[in-house]
Amino acid sequence: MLTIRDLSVEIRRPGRTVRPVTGVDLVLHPGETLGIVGETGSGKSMTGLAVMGMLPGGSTITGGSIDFDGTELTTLGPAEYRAIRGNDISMVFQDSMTSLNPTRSIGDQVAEPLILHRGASKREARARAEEMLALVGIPRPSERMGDFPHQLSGGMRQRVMIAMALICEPRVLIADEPTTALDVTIQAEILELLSGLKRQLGMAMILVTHDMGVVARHADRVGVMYGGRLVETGATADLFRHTRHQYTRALLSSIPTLAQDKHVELFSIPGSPPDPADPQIGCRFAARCAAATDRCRTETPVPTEGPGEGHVFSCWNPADETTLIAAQRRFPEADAATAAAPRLSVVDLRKEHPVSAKGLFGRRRSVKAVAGVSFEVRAGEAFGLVGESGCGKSSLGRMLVALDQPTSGEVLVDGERVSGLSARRLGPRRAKLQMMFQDSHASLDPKMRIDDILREPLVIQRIGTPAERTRRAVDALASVGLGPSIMERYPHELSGGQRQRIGLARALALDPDVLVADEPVSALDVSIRSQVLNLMRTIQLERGLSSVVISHDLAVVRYLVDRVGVMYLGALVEVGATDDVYSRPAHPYTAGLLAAVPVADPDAADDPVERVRGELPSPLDPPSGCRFRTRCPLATELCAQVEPTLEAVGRDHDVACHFPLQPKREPSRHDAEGVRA
Amino acid sequence: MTSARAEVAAEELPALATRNPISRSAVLGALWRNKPGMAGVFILVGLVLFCYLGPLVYPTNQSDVDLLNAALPPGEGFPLGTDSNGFDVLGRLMQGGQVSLQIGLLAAIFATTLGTIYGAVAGLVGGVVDGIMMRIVDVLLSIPFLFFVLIIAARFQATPLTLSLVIGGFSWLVAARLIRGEVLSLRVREFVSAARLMGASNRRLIFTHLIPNTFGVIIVNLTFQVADSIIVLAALGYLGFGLSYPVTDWGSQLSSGVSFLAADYWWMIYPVGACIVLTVLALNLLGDALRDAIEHRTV
Amino acid sequence: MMWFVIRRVLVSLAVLVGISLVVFLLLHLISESPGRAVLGQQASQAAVDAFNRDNGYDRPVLVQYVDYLLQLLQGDLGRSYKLNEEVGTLLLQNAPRSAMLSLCGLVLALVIAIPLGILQAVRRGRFVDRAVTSVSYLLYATPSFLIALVLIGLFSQTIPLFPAEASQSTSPWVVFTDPRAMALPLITLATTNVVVFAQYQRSAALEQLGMDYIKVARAKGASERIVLTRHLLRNAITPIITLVGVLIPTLLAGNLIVEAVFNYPGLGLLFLNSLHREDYPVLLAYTLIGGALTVAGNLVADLVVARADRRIELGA
Amino acid sequence: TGTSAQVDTASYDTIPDASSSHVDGGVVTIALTPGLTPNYIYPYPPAASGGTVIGYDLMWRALYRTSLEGQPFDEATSLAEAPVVSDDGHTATITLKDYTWSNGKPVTADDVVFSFDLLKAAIADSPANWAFYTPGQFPDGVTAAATDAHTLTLGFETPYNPSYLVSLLQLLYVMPSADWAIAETGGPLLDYRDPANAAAIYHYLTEQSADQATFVTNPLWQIVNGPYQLSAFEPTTGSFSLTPNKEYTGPGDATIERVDFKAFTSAAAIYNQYEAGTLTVGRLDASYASKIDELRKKGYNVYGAPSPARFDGLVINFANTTDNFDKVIAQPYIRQAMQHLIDQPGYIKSRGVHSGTASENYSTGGLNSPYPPDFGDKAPYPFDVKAAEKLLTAHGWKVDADKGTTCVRPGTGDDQCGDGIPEGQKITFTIASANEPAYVGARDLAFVSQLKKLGIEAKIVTKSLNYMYENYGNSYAPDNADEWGMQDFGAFVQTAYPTSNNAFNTGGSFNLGSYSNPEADTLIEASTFGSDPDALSAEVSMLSRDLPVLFFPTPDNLIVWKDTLSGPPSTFRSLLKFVYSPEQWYFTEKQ
Ligand SMILES: Nc1ncnc2c1ncn2[C@@H]1O[C@H](COP(=O)(O)OP(=O)(O)OP(=O)(O)O)[C@@H](O)[C@H]1O
Ligand SMILES: Nc1ncnc2c1ncn2[C@@H]1O[C@H](COP(=O)(O)OP(=O)(O)OP(=O)(O)O)[C@@H](O)[C@H]1O
Ligand SMILES: [Mg+2]
Ligand SMILES: [Mg+2]
Repeated sequence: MLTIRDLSVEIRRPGRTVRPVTGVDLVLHPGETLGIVGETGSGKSMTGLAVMGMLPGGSTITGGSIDFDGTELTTLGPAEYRAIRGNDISMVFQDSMTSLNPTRSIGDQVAEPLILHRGASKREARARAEEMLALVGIPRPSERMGDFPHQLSGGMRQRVMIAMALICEPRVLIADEPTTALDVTIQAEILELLSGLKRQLGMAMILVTHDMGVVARHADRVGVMYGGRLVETGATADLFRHTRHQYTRALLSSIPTLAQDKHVELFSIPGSPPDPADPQIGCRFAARCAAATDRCRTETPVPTEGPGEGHVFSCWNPADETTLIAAQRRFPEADAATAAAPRLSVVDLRKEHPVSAKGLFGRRRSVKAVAGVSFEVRAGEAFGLVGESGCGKSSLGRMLVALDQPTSGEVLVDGERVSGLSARRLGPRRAKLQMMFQDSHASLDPKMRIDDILREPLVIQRIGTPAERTRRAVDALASVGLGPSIMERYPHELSGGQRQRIGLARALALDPDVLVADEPVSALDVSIRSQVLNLMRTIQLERGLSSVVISHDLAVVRYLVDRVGVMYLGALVEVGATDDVYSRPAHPYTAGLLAAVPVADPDAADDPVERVRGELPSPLDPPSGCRFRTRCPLATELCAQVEPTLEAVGRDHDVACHFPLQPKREPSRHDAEGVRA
Repeated sequence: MTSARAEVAAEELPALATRNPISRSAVLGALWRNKPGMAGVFILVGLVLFCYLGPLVYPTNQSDVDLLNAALPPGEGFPLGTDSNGFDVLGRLMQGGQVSLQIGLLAAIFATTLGTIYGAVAGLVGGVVDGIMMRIVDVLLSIPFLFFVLIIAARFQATPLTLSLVIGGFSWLVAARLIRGEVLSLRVREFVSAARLMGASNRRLIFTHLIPNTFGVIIVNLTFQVADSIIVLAALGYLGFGLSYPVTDWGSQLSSGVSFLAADYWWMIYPVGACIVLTVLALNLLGDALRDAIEHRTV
Repeated sequence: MMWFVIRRVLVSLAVLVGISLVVFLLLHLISESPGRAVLGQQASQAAVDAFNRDNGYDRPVLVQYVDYLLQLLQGDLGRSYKLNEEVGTLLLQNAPRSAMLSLCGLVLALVIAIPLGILQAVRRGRFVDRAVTSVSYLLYATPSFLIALVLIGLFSQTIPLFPAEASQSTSPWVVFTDPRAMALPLITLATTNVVVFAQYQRSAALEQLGMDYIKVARAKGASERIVLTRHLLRNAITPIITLVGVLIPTLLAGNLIVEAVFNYPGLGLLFLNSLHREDYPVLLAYTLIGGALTVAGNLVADLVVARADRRIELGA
Repeated sequence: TGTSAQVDTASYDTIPDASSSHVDGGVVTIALTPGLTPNYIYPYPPAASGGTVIGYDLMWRALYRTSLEGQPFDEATSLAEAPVVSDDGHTATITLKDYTWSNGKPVTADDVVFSFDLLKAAIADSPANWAFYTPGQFPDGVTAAATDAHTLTLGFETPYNPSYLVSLLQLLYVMPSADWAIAETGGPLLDYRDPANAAAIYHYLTEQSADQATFVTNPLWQIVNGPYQLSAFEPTTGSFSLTPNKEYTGPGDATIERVDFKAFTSAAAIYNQYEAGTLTVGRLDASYASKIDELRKKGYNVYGAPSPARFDGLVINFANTTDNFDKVIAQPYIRQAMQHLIDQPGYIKSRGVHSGTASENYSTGGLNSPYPPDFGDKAPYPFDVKAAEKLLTAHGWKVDADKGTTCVRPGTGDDQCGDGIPEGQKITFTIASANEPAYVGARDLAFVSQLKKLGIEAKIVTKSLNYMYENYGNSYAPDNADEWGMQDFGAFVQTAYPTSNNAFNTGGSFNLGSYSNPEADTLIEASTFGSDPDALSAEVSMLSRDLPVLFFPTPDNLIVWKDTLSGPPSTFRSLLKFVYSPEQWYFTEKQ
């Protein structure tokens, strides 16, 4: 249906020419889903935009052809192209916030393609738009037609985008990262919706994503892109099982999975992706490939037939079998739970963020970001916090290190209260609580050199002489695997992974007892992410500090922590040993979250029954009783009235649910301390 | 264990080093490549040389009124003619230029300093204090600035210093808002949280983290402020509230020229007009170029 | 929406009170003895003191301020003794002409600037854009009185097309009834404003053009015309509305200068003449009105924008 | 192209004779001077209104009317015959002519007494209510009584010089006692001779005059004794129209249908109207002097001359103690040296100052005065830098243009600096200069620049007239005496009898610079209260030599009127002093 042959795109910018796409061959058959995966900057979006004829200004198609059902698209005139766009070929973009016109109602926006292409009257178009909104799962579409984009949640907006793309029943849909900005639970729903609609409307789909798990589950065939080239393509199962290209194999190896062996170091691809402006000689991956030979560096690999049908790869030294790259190292076994006394205790912690009152004399309302959370972390233990976006993880994390003051409740470190104290009263205890931030860019002062950044904690705490401080900075760098040569640079001169390591080194400079890491790797690309994860784990084990890892990525949390807490709308719904919680989730929410995680394995069972449905309620007025009841398949009247408390369902495994998926242990003990003892 | 990892990291270095050159020279580099910006720099340098070195090359008597040679059109001995007091217009341009540039710069420095401190304090302290401080700015911003300056300039004798203070005293508001905005966005940045985590005091936050990071904005604002001050100064002069003998500035020169509009004494109007336009133009070009350069760098 | 409006109005009122305080303090600062100012140089000190006492100018500043506020609330802006007239009447007499001139200049500027700015954004980096930008830079650097003087030189002296002076008629409609006499003032006002608005419109449009919803509209197969008119325009124009509100002090100042250059009998000229007469009640009343206009303008602009752009409501 | 070359004074020094052709009707449009927009109607504006009165003396005539033809007053248009002063000078008897009010009632001696009493009431309210008032002088110590309907007797505690008396009575506007002696609208006639009643009447009338919107409709203001009544007034601009008073019996036929006075905001605006030919009569700003020929071609007559009884003086502050300025300036030779530095012919010629439209003047009496100084046209201290320098060096100063001139020989001897001037004393002071008209700033600047050449450092501060009026005058603002050394607010404009009473006598209420000289006091006393007709000349001569102020040239007033408008030349000459007589004008052809 859509055949791309040897497509190359060039973008001319003053002083440099970027080649984001080089010699890409792709075929899309009717009714199939073609997944395109690759790291950031690999040219996925450019390929999609080239098909749409919407390349950014200054870019030209320098070679190849795009054949859509017999029509050559690369040479099509603007008017004819417009007739195809939005009609025969549609596109869904990643960012649903800016992809909708803020000043027009969603009804108008969904109806627009019909008016443009089918000459439909306004009335007809709106009627059809309403049907379409219903089809993409927007409840009460007739009421929603007049809404403006800002009144919808992220998931809803993405649905509107889909309705808009599908209203003319196109034959090809290009979905460019349609779910990247969304929570796993919603991501699963949207992807499911897309697959369903695709079947229903009989169209073909190109699904662009950087998530191997997503393609594994949703694509019929997969194309892997690297540095502007398509390096491997084939049927999903075949490609995953008989991975040939060294890059694909490295990529798959570096993704932590829910079934990952925690004691084995993750594989990580060294270096960073190529600059699309650099001249392209040989295999683009050669610089980072362990198997690279001289030939790889000089000769561009030619496409080669792989084992399965339509499996093509471009690699001089293909990997021979399916096995992933063997991990080099095992982590030493930690001597589990020697210290009995908890180092960090959190007692009924609450945080409310006031928001401006609605109405003039209205009550000042507040977002209940954290609503009564209690847990403990022992010395040397790593504790994880997971949950959907907005459930209060970061708010909690900031209170743990006394960056924010709790509304009520307290945080104790070694039995001493650290919350609710002014910076002065906190004194030297301040240094014992450190944090690693999510955004490596924002967490380093752009005007400071690395050496100053690393010395700053010591300066502030008046530790050591200048010479000692420099020595300690060098040591800190070494401990995160960086050489001293980096000291004279500014943060923007470092890669994301390096910056994140500096952030970690700085947090460690004061030798903290407690380290909170808020989304430490979620801003990093897959290949870099594994480097940082490995490092964090090493440090944790070496230093024996108590750490709290916050992430919405369940696999990351599982890899890093011993115990995990699942948060929902400000409350802890399940706490327990990681393996226990992951293998035998007791809360329906935990189970749903786990079910929604896309696994980079085409054979993994997909159990849609357990998924969490619907949207997160507003934390301004959370539901009464059990907060999860509005989305829970098991909810009854009881759940609306009585708020469940944490009760044990196993050794070191508590859940707050009236109808846990695991049998409760009798007698129920609220006291987690007691349970573990 | 550290050595192996250090190697891995070291591999990443070369590629990245070329990608993002360092800060100050990067800004200057970007400025250098910005043609209009460089034009601005050249015009400015030219004007400064004209005003400050010009009198050495082309000395004129700017203190003795010459009744017989008043209001002469350009010609022998007076390349740009003379003004109504018989002062050589070309020489007067140089003298007035010095004063205009000095007042512009002084007013801008005054406004920017005041605005920066005010904005930084409001932004960092936040809460009610910020609310009150910013409402004050709102109030002052709502009052037509020129009206205020005129009333004050009419009431008190104008000297270069008072003019700078008056102009500066009313133009710090924009700077204050700008810096406050910057500080507001900076103070929730994670590096500020990180510094807090280490136990940094508010003072340290302001001086080592917040102010240096607003420096680009401050410089850009300063450049525009100089331009604006020169325009306001010219307007004041034009409306008759400029400086008086023996001091002069471009606006006052223009003002005295304008009273001879009916008599067609163009040389008293256009050359000094051109000087004002060129200066402001150059400063705006430079400011825009600096802003572009600074924004590019932080991307 | 209603609460948003009410809250916004209350904030505006607070700012207004602030303005009145500043203006009052300024009045106090620059003319310590109203009696002397009013009665003149020959009046005896006793007469001056009596005048101050009779009019309450010897009471504490705060009391006087409260009095002043109460007077303002009754619409009493004070009296210009120099002109033997209530200040309110004076302002009212002159306001229509100034308002007409300003509004026409503003509308003219917007009508030119909005399409121009959008055209520039669409043709970014091309000849039109560069040419307009260059001219804008030049004009932006030119004080408005200089623009006016050059216009007079060109179109009144070199090629005598228009008179060098604005119409002296007292009718507010002269802009329409005597366009020839009002051409130069209008062109001056429009030119200075077009420069600001067009460049602002350009960057506002550029920002919007970079948004994904424009990409989406194109992906729907919409033609450029539809993209611009149906999608871009409304989003790109709201910043201009806000800008107009924010720029009111500048517009008033521009008006003042244009009225001064072209000797157009409006508020600006009244202000300048009062300045020379040191007629402080008039000066400060107009300053106060200017502040109030700004506050009102910002309020209206915000409300209009809030209507156009529904997101604002959430942010409030 | 510099079009504005110098102007030849001779080109505008004549007025054409009255034309013999005469047509009835037509409207005369007169340009009001920019900045002087009328906003008050009661003939004596209270100080607080600072107002300019509408229609000058066209609606309410004063007892005597100013003449510019060398007479003490204009016989023809005055309401009374010349006063007959008793031998002891303590009484004057005045006989009124037969004039009527516009409502038909006769103008009587009571009306004059009424006017006199209201003037007293105004002054009792605040001395500032009458600009010409000096405590202890007219109307203090003066009584007015009506002997019969047509005879008025004035009594004086101290006799006044008869010429001075007439000039004072030129300021006494006669008002209708039979209609205005009320304290509320429709109220009963009050006995204005009772000061309390007079005060009430005064307050009522001034209050009525504060309501600009009712100037035309208020019946009070329609009762006039002059040739015109107000028919339209536009408060916004100050433009107004007058129509003839049918009952007026003075000279002139008032064939002009209507007189429109049009307000302007700039000299340029007025000039444009001449260009357009829409103005009948008006002034021409000196900056347009080069356009005189052009105006003639457009059908205008132009006449110019210095305003009578005016002199342009740089007021000296003898009480400024900053840097011993009072001691320095007290030395006559210093003042003489400074006067030598004022290049009057140069200022007149210079295109930067007067472009030729001014006349040299070195006396307080003004130009072409009936009371000329004894040195005639010969300047006592003409422009002469050498002479100035010599004066200084001869008195013990070391002249040094760069470092400043200093006193090297202190002492009181003839060749020494003078009393109170120490060795090393420099001469520094501040000149406050009015911000308009432009020639004021230009001439001050030129003067300062000359001073500098002799090492005298003067600093100019530009101030608005109002500021100077309010702050720079030792008689009413003594606290500011150290703030200014000299001030130039433009011109001294005096009554028809230009005595320096008030201005230069010790303790004079308008003696801004605290000038004090016993000889001057004696002479002023003589000219004011004596009966010697030559006393004033003596006073003028002495003052002009002693330099209580420094003298600048006096600018010429330029009058422009359509050459189709004619009338007695004196009625055009009187425009120099803003005295209008449109009732005596007529058009020579149909308009
Ligand atoms: N307008 C542009 N000008 C210059 N270079 C561009 C432009 N747009 C994209 N590029 C470059 O082209 C390359 C490919 O970009 P593309 O957006 O296709 O990547 P992608 O695979 O979609 O990445 P991501 O996962 O981040 O969306 C990138 O290196 C990018 O920097
Ligand atoms: N400063 C604040 N003011 C008001 N509301 C806030 C503030 N900070 C957080 N919130 C709200 O509190 C809730 C919890 O926020 P928090 O950032 O803790 O969530 P999170 O779990 O970290 O989400 P994410 O995964 O998106 O980072 C959210 O609804 C958020 O909008
Ligand atoms: Mg992309
Ligand atoms: Mg978070």
